[in-house]
Amino acid sequence: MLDKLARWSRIKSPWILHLNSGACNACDIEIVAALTPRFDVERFGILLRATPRHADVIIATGPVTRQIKDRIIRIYEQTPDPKFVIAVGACAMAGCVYRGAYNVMGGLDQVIPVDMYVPGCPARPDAIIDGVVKLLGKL
Amino acid sequence: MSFQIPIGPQHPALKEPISLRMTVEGEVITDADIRLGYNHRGIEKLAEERNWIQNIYLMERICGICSHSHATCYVQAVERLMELVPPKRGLYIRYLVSELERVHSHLLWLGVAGHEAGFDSFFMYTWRDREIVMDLLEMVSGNRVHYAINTVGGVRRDLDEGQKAKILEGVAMLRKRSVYYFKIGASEPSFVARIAGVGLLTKEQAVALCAVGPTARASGWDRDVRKEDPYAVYDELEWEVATADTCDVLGRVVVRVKELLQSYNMIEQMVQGLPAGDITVKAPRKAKPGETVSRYEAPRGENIHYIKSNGTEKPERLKVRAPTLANYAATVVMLKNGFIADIPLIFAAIDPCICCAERSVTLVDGRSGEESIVRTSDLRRRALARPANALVKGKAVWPF
Amino acid sequence: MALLRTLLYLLVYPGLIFLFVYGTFSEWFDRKVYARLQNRMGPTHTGRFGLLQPVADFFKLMAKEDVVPEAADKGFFNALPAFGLAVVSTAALLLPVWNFNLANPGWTSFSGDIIVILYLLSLPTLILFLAAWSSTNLFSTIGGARVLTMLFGYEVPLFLAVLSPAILAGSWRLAEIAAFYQARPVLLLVNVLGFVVAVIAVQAKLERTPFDIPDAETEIVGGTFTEYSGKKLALFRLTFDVELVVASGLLAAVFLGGFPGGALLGFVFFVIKTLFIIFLLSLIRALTSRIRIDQVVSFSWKILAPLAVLQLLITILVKGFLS
Amino acid sequence: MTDAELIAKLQADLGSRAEIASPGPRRLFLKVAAADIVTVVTRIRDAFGVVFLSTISGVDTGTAFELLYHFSIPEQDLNVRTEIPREVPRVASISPVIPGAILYEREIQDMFGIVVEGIPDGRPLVLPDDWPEGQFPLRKDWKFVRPAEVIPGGES
Repeated sequence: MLDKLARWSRIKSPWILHLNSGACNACDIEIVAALTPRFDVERFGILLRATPRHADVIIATGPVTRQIKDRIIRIYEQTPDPKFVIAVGACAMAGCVYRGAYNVMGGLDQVIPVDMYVPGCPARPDAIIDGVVKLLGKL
Repeated sequence: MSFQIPIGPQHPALKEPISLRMTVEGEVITDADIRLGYNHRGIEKLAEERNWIQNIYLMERICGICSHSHATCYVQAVERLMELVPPKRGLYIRYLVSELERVHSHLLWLGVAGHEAGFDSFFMYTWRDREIVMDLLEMVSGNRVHYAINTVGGVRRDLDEGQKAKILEGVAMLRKRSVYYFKIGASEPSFVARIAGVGLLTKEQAVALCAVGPTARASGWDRDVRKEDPYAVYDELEWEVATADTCDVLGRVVVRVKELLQSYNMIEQMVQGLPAGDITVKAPRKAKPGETVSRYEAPRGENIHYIKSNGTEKPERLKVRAPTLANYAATVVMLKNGFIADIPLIFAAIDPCICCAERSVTLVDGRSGEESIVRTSDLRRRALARPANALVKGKAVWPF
Repeated sequence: MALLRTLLYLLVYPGLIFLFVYGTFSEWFDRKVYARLQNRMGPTHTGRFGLLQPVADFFKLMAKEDVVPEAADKGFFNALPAFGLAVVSTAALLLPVWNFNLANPGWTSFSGDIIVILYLLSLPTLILFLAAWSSTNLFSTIGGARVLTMLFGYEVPLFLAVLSPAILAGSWRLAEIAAFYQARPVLLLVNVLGFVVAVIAVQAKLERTPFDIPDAETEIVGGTFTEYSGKKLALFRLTFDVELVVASGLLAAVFLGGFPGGALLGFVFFVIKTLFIIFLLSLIRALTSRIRIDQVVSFSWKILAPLAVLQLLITILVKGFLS
Repeated sequence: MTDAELIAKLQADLGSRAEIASPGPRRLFLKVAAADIVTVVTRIRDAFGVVFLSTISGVDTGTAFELLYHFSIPEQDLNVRTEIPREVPRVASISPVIPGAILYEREIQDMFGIVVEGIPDGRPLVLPDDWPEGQFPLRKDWKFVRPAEVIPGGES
């Protein structure tokens, strides 16, 4: 019963933390665009939170630069359980055009565990919402 | 009591990773330091390993907001190296997309400025209108963000009559709405109180610190590459450089609003005067040995690409200078003696595009204390140099 | 029987359960109004019209891991959220929500309860400051300092504004003040100025835009709540929801003539009047941008406080004229 | 001022210290010796009002490092070029003359390993903190070997 309630509330209220790990901004503006009137993710109870302590879902973009690697691990650890990670965009999946550059790790899954990948360069807001919804469907 | 607050590298006011370290006394900033490097990907090295066409797509991905700027600047340079003259129609479409991009970027910035000031309604309204221009861009280029419309020697997609009509319609709608919202934004006292007189940068400082774009123009310095170094179509259009003389964040808002209105005019002129003909010429695979400097007025300021070719399919050296980098020195000056509450506003006012600035570069470093993101060799020297850096609460756990 | 009745009052209506339910409802109402004013839909898919959204948020936070930072003062850090909720719930008991017998007051209605409720509403602010301070995060510390600075700004205008209707009514008991204005509704117009001042001050007390300075996310991340997670954050959010209800209930009781007409009609009046005030608060939130901390203080002392004093003068003049 | 006029004036002013070429409209390339760089920059700033430094590009030609100081004035782009031998990569700082130059000089230091002498604040900056000493990514003889990637959920 309690488990059911917890699962229901978790599906209905995913708070997200936006994390840029060295992306080119394109995915980031599309994530922000998803908050705005046309897409309005608050319909699904999704709120953008400022600190990892409040977040349930980390939405990360970018190919992960060497400099930010430690920060990402730290933010991941600061997020209380249960937490989920969505890698948005081709960079966060595998590095995209930056694959092979000396300063990138080439994908978010090289650093922290990832639950869901949203492809696209950049991923459209519709695709990002779809990604979050699919992730919640997994629960 | 002075202590230091870190802003970033992950901070809600900054959508991109950067670290600002502020020394504050109470609520007043006494010193500011910027540390980049979180977004350094090494694009200049990568560019040396790719051919001329592949590099267009790499250049687009320097930055998602001004992707067309970098691609256009690069393509201009390559065309000059290959001695190609793109057809007029192709150029018109290329710079039409440029101006549409400027509209999208400035609307985005206005929204972000509202958000930084806690005026979320303004943010929501400008971003709703931004969707109109995003739709136009998607219609013209087939993509919302990375347009991929440039190619060496012209553009890749043509415009038909229906699309032209839609662009005119969209621009008319945008102009009406922009004017209305800016009237509201300008008459909302709490918003104006937040941005007037904040982040002062005099004209002398702007010149000395090599500021560019709207930041320089808001200090009354009428520098615009489109006028100074008129490339392609800009000498055929009627427009003027937007400036303001208040030297503060309000002035930067005003400059951007004026530029929006100018861009609407330019878009209309370009659509109406679109010449007939081809949109592209065939480009060779190799460029002749040589070098060139290409300049382009991106939404954030002057964009410079220096390309050196050695006669092969790949560039010998590709150097990118994005406008944001040029504005950092000015930002540090603007931040001093401001309030904590003004940090995001001032920083946002240069419209920082960190991914642009950092395709290879970094500057002033700012971390200290127990968080060693500086090199250890450097730590000791800095510890000696600035003994006042100690934190008030040594045990503090930073969330970021 | 009396014991059962008291327990019922305490736990069900107008006590804890009602408060929590109504608190979450008012959060939903606030979010929905805010979203509609911004051209958005707001919560839609959680329950009917998204009504269950705050409930879902609450339960989700309750089910989450609870992180206590190592450097934090653990005792304070853990106790404060529950303490804050207790304080605002106590304040709620003093609201004249159900029908009071004026001649024979119960223990929740006494002469001077308006002062007590004002002080009880000040306590969450102090608790917030302590919570911020004990989490020893730099952003929280700055947030905490801002909380206190703001308290210094809005508290005096709020007190002056809320007390002037009481002076006109000649009573320090909420139920009596409400009854006074129910008998002479025209006199409510005398307090319009005070009402405006009080609404703005309450907006500041609840730390909502343009006064959301202590947790301004673009400046100092999560502000006071930066280190709070899980259950404690849930309790803090609930505290704010209840405080919203209590503060709007207080304004409704003092400025809008209370909740006449017995338990049922009184309840309807309570909902309508508090929702009206919450609507006003949401309107302010949507239409303004965040101001700076120095601007808050100067605004409070240069504009709000003189207006409140003016209200006091008007009240005294009217009172003299009436007698 | 047209390109030809500016070239003539510059040539008259700087004399044998600079070789001037103009490969395209509004683009001027000045070649000066590394030892003269500060003198020439000071001179063009004072006499021609060239205050705006766009950036400094470094090029590794294989035998030497080439530095290009891109200045812009309203009508032209002025690019001052200088060559530094690979064996002794040293150049004087122009930051005292042009304050905005400091960022670009730091970049040059990190990416090419060229020592900029007299730089007011020469902390190493471009690269991540765990970057090994003595590695300069934009040198042509520097090659990046990509480490093996982790396959999430897979072996290794």
